Amino acid sequence: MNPKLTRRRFIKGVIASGAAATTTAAWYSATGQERPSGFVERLVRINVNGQVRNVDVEPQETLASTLRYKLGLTGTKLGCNRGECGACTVLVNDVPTYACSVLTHSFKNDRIETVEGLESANGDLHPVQQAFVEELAPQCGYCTPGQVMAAVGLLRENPAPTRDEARHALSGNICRCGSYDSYLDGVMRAAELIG
Amino acid sequence: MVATSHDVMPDIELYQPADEATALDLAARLGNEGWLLGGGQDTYGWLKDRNKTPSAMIELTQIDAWKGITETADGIEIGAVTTLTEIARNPLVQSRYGLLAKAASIVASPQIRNVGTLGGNLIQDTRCWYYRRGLDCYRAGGNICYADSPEGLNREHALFGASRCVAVSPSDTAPTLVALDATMVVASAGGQREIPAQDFFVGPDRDILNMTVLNEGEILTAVRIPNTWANAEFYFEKVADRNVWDFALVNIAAAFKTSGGNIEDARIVCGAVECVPRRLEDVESAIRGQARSEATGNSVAEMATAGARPLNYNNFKVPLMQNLVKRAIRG
Amino acid sequence: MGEIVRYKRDVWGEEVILGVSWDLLYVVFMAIVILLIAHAIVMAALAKKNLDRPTGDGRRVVRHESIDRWFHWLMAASILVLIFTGIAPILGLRIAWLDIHWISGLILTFLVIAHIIRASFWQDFKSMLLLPKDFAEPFDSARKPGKYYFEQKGMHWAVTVVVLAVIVTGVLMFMQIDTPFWDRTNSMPEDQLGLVFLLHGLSTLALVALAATHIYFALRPEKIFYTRSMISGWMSEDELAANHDPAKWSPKEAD
Amino acid sequence: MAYMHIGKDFTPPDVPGKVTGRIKYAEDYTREGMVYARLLTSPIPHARVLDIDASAALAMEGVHGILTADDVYPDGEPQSTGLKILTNEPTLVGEPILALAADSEKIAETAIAAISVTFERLPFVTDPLDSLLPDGADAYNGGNTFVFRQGFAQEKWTADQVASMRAGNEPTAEPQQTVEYGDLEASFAASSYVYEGTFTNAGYPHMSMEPRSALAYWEDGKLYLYGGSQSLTAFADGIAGIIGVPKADLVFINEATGGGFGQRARAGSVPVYGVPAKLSQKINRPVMMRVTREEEFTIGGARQGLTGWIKVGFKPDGVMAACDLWIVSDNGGKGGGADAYSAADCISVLYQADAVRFRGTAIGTNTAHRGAQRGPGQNQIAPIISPILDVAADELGISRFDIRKINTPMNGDVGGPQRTPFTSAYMPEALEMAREQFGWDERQSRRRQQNGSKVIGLGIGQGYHNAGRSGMDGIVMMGADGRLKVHNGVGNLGTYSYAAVSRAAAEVLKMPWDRVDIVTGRTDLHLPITSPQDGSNSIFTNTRTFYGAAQDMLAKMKEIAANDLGGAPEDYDISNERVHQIADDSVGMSFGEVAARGMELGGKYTGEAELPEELAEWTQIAADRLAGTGFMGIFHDPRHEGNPPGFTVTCCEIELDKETGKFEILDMIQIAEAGTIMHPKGMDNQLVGGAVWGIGLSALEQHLYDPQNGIPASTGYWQSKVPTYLDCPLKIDTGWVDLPDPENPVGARGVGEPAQGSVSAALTAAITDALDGHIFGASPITTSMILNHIAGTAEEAVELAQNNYRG
Repeated sequence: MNPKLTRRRFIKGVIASGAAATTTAAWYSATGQERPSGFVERLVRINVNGQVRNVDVEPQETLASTLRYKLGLTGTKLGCNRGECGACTVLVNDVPTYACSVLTHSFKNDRIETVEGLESANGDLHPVQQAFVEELAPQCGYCTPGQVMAAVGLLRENPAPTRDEARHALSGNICRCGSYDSYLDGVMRAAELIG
Repeated sequence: MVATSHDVMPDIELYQPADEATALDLAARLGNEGWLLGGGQDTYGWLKDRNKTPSAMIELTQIDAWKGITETADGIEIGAVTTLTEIARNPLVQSRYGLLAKAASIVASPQIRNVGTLGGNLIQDTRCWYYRRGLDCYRAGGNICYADSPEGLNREHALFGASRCVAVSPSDTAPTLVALDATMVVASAGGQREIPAQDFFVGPDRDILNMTVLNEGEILTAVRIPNTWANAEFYFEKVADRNVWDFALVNIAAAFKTSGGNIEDARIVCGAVECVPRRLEDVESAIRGQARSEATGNSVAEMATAGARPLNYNNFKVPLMQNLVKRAIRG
Repeated sequence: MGEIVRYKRDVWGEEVILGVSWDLLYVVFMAIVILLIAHAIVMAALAKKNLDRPTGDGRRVVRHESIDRWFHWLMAASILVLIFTGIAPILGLRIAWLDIHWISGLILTFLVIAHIIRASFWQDFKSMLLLPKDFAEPFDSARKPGKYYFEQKGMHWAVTVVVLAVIVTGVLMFMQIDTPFWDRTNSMPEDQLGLVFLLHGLSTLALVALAATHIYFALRPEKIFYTRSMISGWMSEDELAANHDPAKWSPKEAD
Repeated sequence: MAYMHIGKDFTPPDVPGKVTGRIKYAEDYTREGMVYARLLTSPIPHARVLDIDASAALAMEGVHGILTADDVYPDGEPQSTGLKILTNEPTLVGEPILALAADSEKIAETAIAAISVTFERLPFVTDPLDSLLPDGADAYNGGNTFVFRQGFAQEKWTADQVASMRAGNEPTAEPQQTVEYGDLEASFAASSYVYEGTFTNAGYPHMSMEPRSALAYWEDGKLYLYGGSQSLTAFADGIAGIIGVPKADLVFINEATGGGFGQRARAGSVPVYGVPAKLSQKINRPVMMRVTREEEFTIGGARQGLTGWIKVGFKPDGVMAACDLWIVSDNGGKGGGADAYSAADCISVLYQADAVRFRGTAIGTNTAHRGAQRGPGQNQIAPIISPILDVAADELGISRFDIRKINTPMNGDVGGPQRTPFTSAYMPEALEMAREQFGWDERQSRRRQQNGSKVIGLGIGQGYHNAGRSGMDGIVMMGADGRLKVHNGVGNLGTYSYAAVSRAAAEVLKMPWDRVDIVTGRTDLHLPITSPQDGSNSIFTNTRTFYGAAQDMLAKMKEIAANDLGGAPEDYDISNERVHQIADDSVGMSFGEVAARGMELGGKYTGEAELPEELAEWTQIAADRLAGTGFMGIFHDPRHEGNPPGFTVTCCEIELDKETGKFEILDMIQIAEAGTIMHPKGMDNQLVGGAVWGIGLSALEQHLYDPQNGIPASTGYWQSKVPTYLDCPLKIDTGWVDLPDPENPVGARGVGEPAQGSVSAALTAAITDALDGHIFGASPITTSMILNHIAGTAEEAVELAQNNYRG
């Protein structure tokens, strides 16, 4: 790289991400000011699938990163990492949420559920999972955990949805195989299993 | 040489102030280095791409004072970090300001609405794909527009108000708030100011780098909707390529007060045709006193797009906008 | 602060010039203010010697014809508008500046062209020529100038160069925006575009400095009669005799 | 025939893992000491790398090394189109130049930003017609087209020839390829209605949900590669060659694949798996390479865009007399396929035209990689030809159903320029079934009915793809426990075909499904070769091999029984997991006993002798390793005769709003004609999934490149407009003809591709119908195109431009 480059100021600024972690911290110490309150601590306790887990979470870490790479919960998939596909959908306090597009630190006091947490203690599948199996809802399966979580979220709120309500509730989940019809069959069957 | 597709969050600090004062103090201290974080749905992409490089995020969603929907003496006040889902489902909003409820209910996708905030939806940056790609165009502080050229892919771009930059307002809720004569409550360490919704947004002629008039250190804390248009006759429609996860090709938010079938007063605002929500004041005046009918709609359709300056690929927005105005007026 | 040139990445990620660093605006501004204040202080210290100023009373001669005064003031106005509209957004003022800027730019361009034509064929072009021998003038109090003294000529030609640079670059930039006359193209490569922006910016900085200096001298008490002459057209014979060499410049009498 | 398994629903073994998140995709694995690779990709559409300076990056803490094209190809890159592992001669934005491994992805990204690559910029082009201009840029180094066995070449037209095609005329240039049958001139002369016009098909991106991430490490000289693919052994077979590792030393682990629609079928389209493999070798650590969505767009493949001219003639009775097709294919930056030819083939098959001529030229552009993906050509032409049939029907006063019935392929017909006979073809039955179940006739009264600004459109369409191959190998094993192990290298791409075809073996041995294990997911489980799982072939191809392997095992069982219990093998039959005498079923052995006996006997019974000749090398390795470990049934499938077609028919009703350009699909039915149905729910999935793809093709999916700068615009799901739940009908009805194909032991054929084509055809026909028969000659037909058509505004700046809003 051009050695001059670092001296030049790009309009967006050259990002030296390795150093960026300490940028503001360094600024505060350099200017002798106290760091403002509200700064996050890295060691956090988060409640995932009913278990409280102690995790070292970087400030910028997405929930999907924490789940997949810190907690080994790889059922939560990254399809786009941009909130455009829904494969990473988890429940936060029963609300379907794109884990790729939220920060773990935002949910320190919340109840996070992933697809791994749905089965009952004796290993029975959740009715949504059971119904998805029976209806052969998944195709390639990559979007399935997200579809399952969106469906679970829906049925907790509305145990007897119409097919159209189900379609809207799951509409934040892309299935490139195009298994939408089968997933909706699955949601309707799950509602029957629950009901 | 940036020659890679970035995909992970770079190191950046996170502040989670729990009260207003701390947040405002942080915003003042960090200035442009502090990125105000609502639901983050227009944040993480920028950061992952390393196309915006603030050194800290200030998360506003932990501040309860800026959340929720409350009834006031003259209407309602919605905290800026209230989620779109909450707004769409709120009985008060649904019953009195159905226009906003409808708009909030069709933003992006359910999961995005579940965390996305009203403030974020209003302040979100434009979706011009050249700009989003991280190119150093005018809006990014550069000296060129890639979209406005004979071959530029500008199907989603502006019909009106372009000035070097031809990007459009992407928000679905912004036009409704302009139509409802809402006021934006903006706070900073120095105090608070209120800005009419219409003046909150800024075009490239006046500020090519920003979509709103928020200054460094200022935070949008609430939106106040007066009773003026409560329970009026509303019309909202969004036309996008896809019915989920898409931005409007054109959207329209309209409110009508009628008496005996005649329009006493109206607000008609279109999104995605200009860098700011475009209020059609000429049309509003022209239909005052007219019946809310197909004929009235047809009579003002061309007026709705007067002055439009289509680019190469967005000619269709002209008939689309005219049609939406017709539909809004005929109800 | 420190850089002169700002860089950006072109559409393919390579570094190109974006334009001048506007940090320089503050540098130039501060430098000019300091210089002019210093000048004012020095002049104030030497004030006694200059007490016997020529009077404006008495017979008057024509210094500037009406049309030239119009030219001057219109050019001055358009330059000031250009400077203001160009700099305001850099300072963070949210105004719709671009249309005013290019309209003023066009006006300035036409005025400059007209002035060049007029100066070349109808005015005493030689009176403004800066010749080698003129450089001795500031150091020789015995030498009196013709119509324009050395500093005036210097200012004129400096402004000329800078304004032409601003105009040429400005016209090139003008072609890069949508106007009522044409739709823009992306025909200029980004590196060349950056160069144009850089030159426009640098000449703007120079113009700001020159304009400030010019205004300062125009307002100096010992020079203000020149400003008056640019408004009313005349100067007194006393002022003429005190400052100019009639052999070199013999203006006609004013009405 | 009363089957035990075939035609019955079952739960494929991988489904529970999919709903619980337990099944692993490549990026879900970890390995001790694993480091993370990130790609540096070309920011420039066409360039040559002059210099790479990575010194600053390599000096960073946590950086383990880089891999460049020079490392991968020490003797120089292969001079051909096609993706490389890494390249110094990028021909599209986003093509991988180098990879860097670091302790974390974050460090890798930061380090990559510190690498300076000096490029020589070369001329680029995003539209094949532009490239054909005399001074048009060439996408590749050495030309704008690649001629098989010859190399790069330059194809140029005169400026007038290009302009004439853009203006809608028949191209007058010399095509690269011409295929013809019948008397075209006479057939057009006999036509009473002739349609002629140009068209465009946009390339549509593959965009599988799982990006092509991969993990690789080396252990004891063996490469362990974790990646997604559609075709387990066929893919492994290919990637071994690309990476340069002996087949015996490659272990490919691929339990599940997050979507494969063609681009994951063959290793040639995923050479990037070579990056972690080579990098891991170089730095001696396990390397995980996570591929981003944007990278998945640029190197993940897309269909070829087609720019064509079509002329179709119909006789007064509605018979398609002739079809003349001239197509310029957009091969993208890395070469494409034979889509254009397949388009002509499809018209010939589906409409049985008396005469067909195909002329085509394939031209590169500096845009995303093109290649295999759901319906090469057949599906692109579907939305073009279908509305033409409708307009012809209206002109000739024939019903739109009848014109399809008149021209339908059927048993005994031949199709395609090669005039290949069908193995069987029950398209008339499929058409009738769709007509009846959809209520096509009853709905005709609603045709073009107006309701305010909305108007009803009805559409019918057909889809076709050649759906079956042969010549592969099958292995089944059994141990003393009597469980049947189907050694299955088919690959798990989500169709569950791998499981459905295994049931052919269970069927032969009449074994309950819960006594059958499918051995798959990683190649060190010793799996036979299969055909790449693409082109709707899997069901046909692999039922043949597994059926054959099970028949081999059955024969061996009878031999052993006859040997031990007396009599001749022909005296034996099987039932209830026993081999027994036909005359006295008490005389027999359980399968477990037979298997144990076979293992005692060894030799051919355990694969140690008398293996079939012509086994593929890959199968040979598997068989060698399995030899002696169990009772073996093994089979090499001979070639089949004829063309086993996959057919679908779709009917749909839409309501199009003329004021917004939007439409809603009110009803849709998909009928399959794919021989005997192996797995109804699997079939249903293919039909509804294909429908979503058809909707994307006809109405939504974009492939956009900025023509001035060659940068991609449609890199994500949002910009490429992949259909969502709310863009599809609330319910898609499905059905199937279910008549057996004689060339397959269980009567089955495939169907994946046609399911998209027929929906695209029907939907485009419905849009055309709603707009009073306006033929757009395009896929997709977007909201803006509909609005422009209705308003009469100018549609596009450059006619027939590829990688643009129209095409």
